[in-house]
Amino acid sequence: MSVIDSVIRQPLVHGDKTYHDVTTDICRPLENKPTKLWWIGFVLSFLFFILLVVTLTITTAVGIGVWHINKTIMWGWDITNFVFWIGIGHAGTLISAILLLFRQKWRMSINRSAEAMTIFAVLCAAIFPFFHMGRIWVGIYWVFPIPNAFGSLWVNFNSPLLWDVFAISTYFSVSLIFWYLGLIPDIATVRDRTKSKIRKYWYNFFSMGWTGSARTWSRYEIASLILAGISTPLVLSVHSVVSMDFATSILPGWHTTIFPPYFVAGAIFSGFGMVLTLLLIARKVLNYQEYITINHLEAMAKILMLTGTLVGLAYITEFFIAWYSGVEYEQYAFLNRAFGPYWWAYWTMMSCNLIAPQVFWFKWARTTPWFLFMLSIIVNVGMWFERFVIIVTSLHRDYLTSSWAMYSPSWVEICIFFGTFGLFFTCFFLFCRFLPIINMSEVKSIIKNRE
Amino acid sequence: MFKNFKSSRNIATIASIFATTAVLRAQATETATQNPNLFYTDNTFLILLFLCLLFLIIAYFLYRVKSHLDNIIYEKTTGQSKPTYYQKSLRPWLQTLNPTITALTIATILGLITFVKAYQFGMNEVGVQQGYSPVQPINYSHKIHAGKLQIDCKYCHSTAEYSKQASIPSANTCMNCHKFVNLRDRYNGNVSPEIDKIYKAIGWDPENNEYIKDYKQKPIEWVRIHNLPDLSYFNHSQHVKVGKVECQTCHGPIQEMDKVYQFSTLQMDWCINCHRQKSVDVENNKYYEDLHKRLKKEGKTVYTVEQNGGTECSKCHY
Amino acid sequence: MFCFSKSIDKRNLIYGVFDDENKLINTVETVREKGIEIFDCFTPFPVHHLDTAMGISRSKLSVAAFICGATGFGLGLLLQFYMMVFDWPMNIGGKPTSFRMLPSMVPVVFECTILCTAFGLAILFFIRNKMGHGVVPDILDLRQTDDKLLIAFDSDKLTKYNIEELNTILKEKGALEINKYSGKYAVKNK
Amino acid sequence: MENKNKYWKGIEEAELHSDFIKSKGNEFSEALPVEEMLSTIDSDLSSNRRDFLKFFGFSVSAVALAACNKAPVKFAIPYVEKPQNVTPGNPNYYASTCASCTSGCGMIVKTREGRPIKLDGSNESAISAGALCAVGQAGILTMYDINRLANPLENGDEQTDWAKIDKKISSKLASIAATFGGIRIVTPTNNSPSFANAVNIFKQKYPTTEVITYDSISYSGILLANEKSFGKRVIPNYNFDKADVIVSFGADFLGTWISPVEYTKKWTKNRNPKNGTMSRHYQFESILTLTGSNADIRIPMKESKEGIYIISLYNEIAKLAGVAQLAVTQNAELAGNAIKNSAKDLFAAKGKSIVVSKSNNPEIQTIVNGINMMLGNYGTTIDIDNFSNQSKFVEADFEKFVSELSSGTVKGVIFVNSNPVYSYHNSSKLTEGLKNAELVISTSITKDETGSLAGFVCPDNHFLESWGDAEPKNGLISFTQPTISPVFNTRQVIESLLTWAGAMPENAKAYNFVKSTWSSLGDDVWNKSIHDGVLIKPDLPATVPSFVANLADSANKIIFSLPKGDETELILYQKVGLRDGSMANNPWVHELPDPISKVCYDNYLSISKADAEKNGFEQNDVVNLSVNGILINEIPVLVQPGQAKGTYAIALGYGRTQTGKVGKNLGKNAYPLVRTENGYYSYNFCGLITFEKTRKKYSLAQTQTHHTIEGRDYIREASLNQYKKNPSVKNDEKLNLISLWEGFDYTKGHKWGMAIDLNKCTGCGSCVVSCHIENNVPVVGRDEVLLRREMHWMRIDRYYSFNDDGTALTKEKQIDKADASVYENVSVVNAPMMCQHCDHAPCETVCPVLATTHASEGINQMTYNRCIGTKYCANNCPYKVRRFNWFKFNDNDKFDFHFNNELGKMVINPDVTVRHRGVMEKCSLCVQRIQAGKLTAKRENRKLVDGEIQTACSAACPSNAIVFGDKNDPNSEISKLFKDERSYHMLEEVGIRPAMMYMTKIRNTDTTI
Repeated sequence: MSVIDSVIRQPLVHGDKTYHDVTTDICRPLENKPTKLWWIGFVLSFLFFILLVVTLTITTAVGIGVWHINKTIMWGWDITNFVFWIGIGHAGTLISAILLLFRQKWRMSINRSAEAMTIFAVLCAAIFPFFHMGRIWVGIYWVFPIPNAFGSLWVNFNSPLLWDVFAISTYFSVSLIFWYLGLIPDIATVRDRTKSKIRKYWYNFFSMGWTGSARTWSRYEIASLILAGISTPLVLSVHSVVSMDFATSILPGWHTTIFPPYFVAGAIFSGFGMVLTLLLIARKVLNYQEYITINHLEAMAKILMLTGTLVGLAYITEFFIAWYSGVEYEQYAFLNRAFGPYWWAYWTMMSCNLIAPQVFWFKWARTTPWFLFMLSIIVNVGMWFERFVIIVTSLHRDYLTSSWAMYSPSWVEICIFFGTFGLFFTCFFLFCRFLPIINMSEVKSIIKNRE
Repeated sequence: MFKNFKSSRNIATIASIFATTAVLRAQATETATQNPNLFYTDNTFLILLFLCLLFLIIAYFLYRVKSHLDNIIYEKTTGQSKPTYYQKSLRPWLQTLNPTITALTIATILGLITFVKAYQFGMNEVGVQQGYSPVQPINYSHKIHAGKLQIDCKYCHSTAEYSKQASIPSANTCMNCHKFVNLRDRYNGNVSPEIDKIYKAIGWDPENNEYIKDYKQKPIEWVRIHNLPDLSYFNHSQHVKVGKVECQTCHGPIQEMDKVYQFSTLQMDWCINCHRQKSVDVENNKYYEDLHKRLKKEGKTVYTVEQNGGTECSKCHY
Repeated sequence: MFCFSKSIDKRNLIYGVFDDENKLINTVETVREKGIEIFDCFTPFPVHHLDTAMGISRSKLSVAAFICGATGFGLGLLLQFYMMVFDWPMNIGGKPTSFRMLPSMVPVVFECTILCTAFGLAILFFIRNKMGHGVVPDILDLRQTDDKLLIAFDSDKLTKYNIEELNTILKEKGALEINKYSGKYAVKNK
Repeated sequence: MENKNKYWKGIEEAELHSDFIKSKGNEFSEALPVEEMLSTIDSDLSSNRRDFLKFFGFSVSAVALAACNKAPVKFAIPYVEKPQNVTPGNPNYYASTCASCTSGCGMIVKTREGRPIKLDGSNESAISAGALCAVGQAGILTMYDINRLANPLENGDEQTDWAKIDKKISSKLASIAATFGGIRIVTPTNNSPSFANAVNIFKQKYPTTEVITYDSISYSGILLANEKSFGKRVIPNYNFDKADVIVSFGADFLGTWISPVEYTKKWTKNRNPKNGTMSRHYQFESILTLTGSNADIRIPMKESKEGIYIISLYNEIAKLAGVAQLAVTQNAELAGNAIKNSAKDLFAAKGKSIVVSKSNNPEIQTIVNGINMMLGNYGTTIDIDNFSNQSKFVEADFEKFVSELSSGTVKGVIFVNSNPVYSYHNSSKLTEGLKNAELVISTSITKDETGSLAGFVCPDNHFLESWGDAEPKNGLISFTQPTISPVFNTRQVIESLLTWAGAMPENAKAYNFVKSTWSSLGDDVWNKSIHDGVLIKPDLPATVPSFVANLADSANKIIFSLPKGDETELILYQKVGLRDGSMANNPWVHELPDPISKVCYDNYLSISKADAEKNGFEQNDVVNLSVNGILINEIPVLVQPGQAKGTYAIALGYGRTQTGKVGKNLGKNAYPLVRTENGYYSYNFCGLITFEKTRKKYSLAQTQTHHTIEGRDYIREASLNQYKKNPSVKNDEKLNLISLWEGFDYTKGHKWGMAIDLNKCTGCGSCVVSCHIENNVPVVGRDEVLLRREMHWMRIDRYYSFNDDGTALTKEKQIDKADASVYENVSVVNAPMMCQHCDHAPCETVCPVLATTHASEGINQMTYNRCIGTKYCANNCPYKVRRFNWFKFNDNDKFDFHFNNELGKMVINPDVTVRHRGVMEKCSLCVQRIQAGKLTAKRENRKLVDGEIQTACSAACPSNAIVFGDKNDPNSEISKLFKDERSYHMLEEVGIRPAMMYMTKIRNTDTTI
């Protein structure tokens, strides 16, 4: 019954770490004073966060008119950013849930930060559907089926936007539970190491009395497994539902049955891109090379290549189907994407998402951190453009040529977008400071490299 | 919320609005000066609140000083620091609690309260003026006119049958009777002060029983009680003439009201529920001729307003 | 009603400290063969097969989760049917207002199912483990959440012979230390 | 005065007051002298309904807290003495006459609680025949213009009162008359018998008085040509309805020429392919006009060549008729076979054809008369006996007046609602001349350029506040009655003139005076005439006049003055929205996109593609223009398809320097470019035109930036021949529409629908403005239009297709590749577009909060108060007809049009909610009118009659292109139209089942493109 050392596999954690080494390494950023680099990063992102608050206030106080969306293109950067962030928010739960189901142990060093990223990204994403509403002050509760004095006027369950409300709130809360459940043993570890009373109090508060009892662990494993089991279809469903915002509409370029799988693939792609960006920084800055090894990076690069190619396949399929359908509106919509006034967005998307990841066929590309970092940024840019292309280029030229129009963002829209990065990184910096960004208990279980 | 509307403060506010309007200035100023509560403005309330806070803070400081001194004495006498109330009795009790159950219970209670409050908010929203009964420029009693004297509602509210508004009667409608009725017998030979307000508005000389020539007439500014928001369209003739709804259905026992108040909530579910229950009289209106034939064929007898599309949004909102 | 003072007992525990999960599992198996009742094991990370070695039966959480999910599914369906079909059916773009609108109910039903499962599971998990915010844990040894694996025995339930036997077994199996813990311990894991 | 503990449901509810007329005078800005208004009660009127005091009537007033989110205490103020015929909540309708231009359309004024809120065409008047143009309808806002003069002015800006000013003016007039100094009353074409009467009384007192007619736009060519040809200086009555072939040389008779509503009505009567009455319309023109865009065959022509074209046409017809031709010394370039073809067609339709020309050259018009004479059109399509009085302006009189001013013989000038200082081409001469005058009076209702030079400004009443009459056609008297008592301290011109003439105050009252003018009618006829708005005398029998002009002489003169080379030329034209610029302060006409260029708010240099390429101009480039030494600086360029090569065009009416805040300094004034040629004003210039391209760019606010249909078939057109062969041409392919579900039952009750005939729609924009007014649509201004955020619920899509040797080019790529000359051969389709009220509406499905749902009567309902503004519905609308309230457009000083002041708000329709920011809005199919119509029928215990309910657009349409009705009524007009072979649903293939149908456009051309 005992656990056997593997003779085939490479160890997942390098540097012959003991259990205690793992604890000290991972708790180091929490227990030491924050570095200068942390402060700079934090203050910078907090400034951007303030920018977000200011611009959102302007939008709500003056009206959506401060954005430059118009009668033809009623969704612009707002929903582009929403889908972009939601897409990024897919990697975390996906890594922990699907890879857990597949018993992929290499996930263990990265899943914590990936999940945190998910939660922060969904937070950023949720800003947009709320603030793009003209009357947020009523919209924020009218979208929920609450009994009311309007003769009990309910909500429209036919609307994909309502599905979004349900999907995103579910995804956010389930991801939070999943993340928190994983955090409990590690919080307990930090609790038992800390001397400070205040810290002890709070870590104690959040550790919920964790002792590491074998019985608890046994239930914990089962709970994790079930949560992973339900999170997997949830992850797939969320972006499918988001894609239905477009797929169930009648707009040429949106009205596409391929959207749900295509969006999910895109979400995984962009999510992994973002995880890679963050981990490459964290690995360097926090000196975690031995936990987040080149093997991790390589595995992620492979996924990037796979999903990037899948997304590319979807792009080409769309074109084929548009041609094959024989619908002139459909055909025009796609030709217009590639050769219309927004051609630059389309080709940016194509080169970033389909062509760029093909370099991962080479091992050098997969194993060179600086190159990976560059590629991960390119993937993020490419995926933002994908959403822009889908939303804006479909809207700007649809059925009646009389209402064809162009769109460019106002400064408020641009500031909101960069502001959400502020929110995202503010959260992430706080997370790095107060919670272990690598799952200690799981890493400890794999450092002995056992089957 | 609006149930407080009757509070004197509001009356004072209304009165002060009157005071600024040119109409009925004299009467209104009288009301305002007679009402001692006019002094009690919103600012007074704030000042009182501030004073209360100030006293509380002073009291707290005094208490801290006292307990500090007590502590010193205790330490001097026993050599130990005095256990606080928390240490002495609160903590042992707290420790007996199961944190999870406690937390869950508190969360449940809070959740329930929030839910109930949210439900109440949802069901009432704000701005429901049910029971709103402001002071009117003339102490007109529906109880006397509609109840005791049995004047038909539509005698005064004459446009209810053919217009959107039921309309408040113009002063010359009042004069139809009050040329002759001035209750001198009850006021020692003087005209009743309330009736005199009509005379002042329209320019009637009760002494000579004639209209004053070139009199600058002033309308009577009644305070509107039923304030349906402008986003909903309500037409009296639709309900009174076509739907044959009694005035009392919505306005309540108006013939028993000395002072009119808002009887119904005027909320949307109130409208909707009535539309769901009331049926359309398709038989006696030629407008519905085709429909009536069809319903007869289908063997239907009841045809509610809802079935006629009466709960569709654009029936009221446009 | 929130008082569980009865379950807070003073306990005298003996525990062995290990630094390798294989040694711990070996110990557990040996001890159980001897018929000595193990109070509990404490590990900083999940040790596979430890639960089977200790003879802990599989938790019924999965069944509970299924029930939660089924409830969510039902609620989701009921919610939509009530609102869209029974209470106030409306003509929305010519879409049906009968059971035929089922396809458009799928996403929300699905999300409700997941939501209820996840919340139900998490709540039940915490309740079952008697975990909660602010619960003061009964830590035998601060290292138990860091790098050491503990096997604990309730010395009140052991005979003297058993204690001696235990000492030998633990030492034999590679325990770094054998310590005693005496203090309050909430009965949690029974 | 806030009630701190009273809350309202939301800020918008407190602000969504549609009846927010304040009850207190001091609520108005100081410029509104309510107290005076209250005191001027016309007690002699039989009813008091027009009284301003009464208009407060029952209106609900939010007294103190209009802009506060606390619930205001609302007052309900009943009438003291209720006027008999005003029922609060019900509209009243009065017949009157529109005076926004000189056409004299009869109109119906809709008032609510004593304030006019909507103008519609009157069925009684032969001119409007139930419709009113965009400008006429917008005229109502001119009355509620906050920039109107509130008091008479003295010495520029001093506000004074009537008694003082009358005294001063009377004494001055007397002293002028005493010294035999000339007094001139300058008025735009005035065909009012009472006015003439008043002037006569004035003349008796001041015998040196003369009336000078001055219009900004001259039609004197026709007047003088008719004088020359027939001895009658009149504009004839053009019966386009009787013409089977119409040839127009530049005359934009559907858009701006003389009496567009009347001509549109008549023109469309003969555009009906179904019963074979389908005229053929040739248009020779240089700029693409509204009429040209509706012509069957449009031939681009340089305007300077018009004379030679017309002579050629004469000769071609003469050839066919076997009559002597005119000698032509210069060979004409004949635009292919167009002249020959049109001559053939004209001759074939002898007596049932018509030739008109825009030219202001009497010689050219004489030839046109000769052609019509030769074709025997007089007495049939052209009626010179029942002539029109809509323009009487002859330049010579006014030129004489200007020189008299300069020479100092004229001492007193009264400008009656005319503004020559702005619109006279030699404005500086006039300005100098006015300095010689001792007395200058202006009666314009806002302070305009002329008014600012006048010593006294005696503001006239707006025509909705006036009594009056007009005789736009000989024998058709149209009456004006006030529908509100004067908003400001203004006085009708008639009253002013009579007062200055020393008439008794009682006689000087406009009502009494107008009535006394018509005292011969007797009370019964008078009352009926006022009720109907018109008094119709029987038409004289149309005779064929004898033609006396010397055609050869005219032809020689024309040929003599032809430009020698192929020089570029400049054309000045009127825009359909703004016309001559007198309504420059009316935001509605600015917001109405030009029917052709779709530009709002500006004028521009319109050039052809070929010229743009030649000069290196692009759209929105800014150029400095010099025409014969007159400079127009920084005017933006618009590349206009259809414009003849070598021609440049600028619209008149812009560049006002003295008007309200809306119209001030908008665009460039092109009037200085008007040229006098042989005594008449010429609106084209051929000669030295130089351009200087600046580096600046100026974006023109266009509501449509893509102009072709890209080969899509949602716009269908066919030639008449094709139609005759197969009436359902282009609609043959019937789609097999399947649904996954059983549909809803729409068979009980009503099912509303609309049929829009693309063949009839001229694109005039009347429906757009009508909808704008009826539904309280906000005006958003140029900046927002530039951002593509105009709020029009109803728009008219204008599509170009280009004819390249018989193949139609509609795709962007083909057109880009094609030669620039293809841009000249343009055909145009106008498609009114509003919410199609789809039964399977894609917008409804996607709204998360049920703010838009479907009614059992087939209306796609938009519930503003439920909307949370996700804008998803608008994205999912294939027609892009949903409009979003980007800002709070009412009570917002950023949108300083009419929604942000109390006076402007009086025009708001109280039956329609004013929308708050953040909500979606769209065409509601005028549900307020449907509900009102149904209710009336129910109340009167009767069935609904077809045509009883009209939407704002269908009521306004001068060409009857929009028909609204109940599809469930088998006998309704719409049921018949829906069965017509030409009817099709736009974008039917999307499967959304629209409730509207469009009808294929049929062009009466030999070939189709």
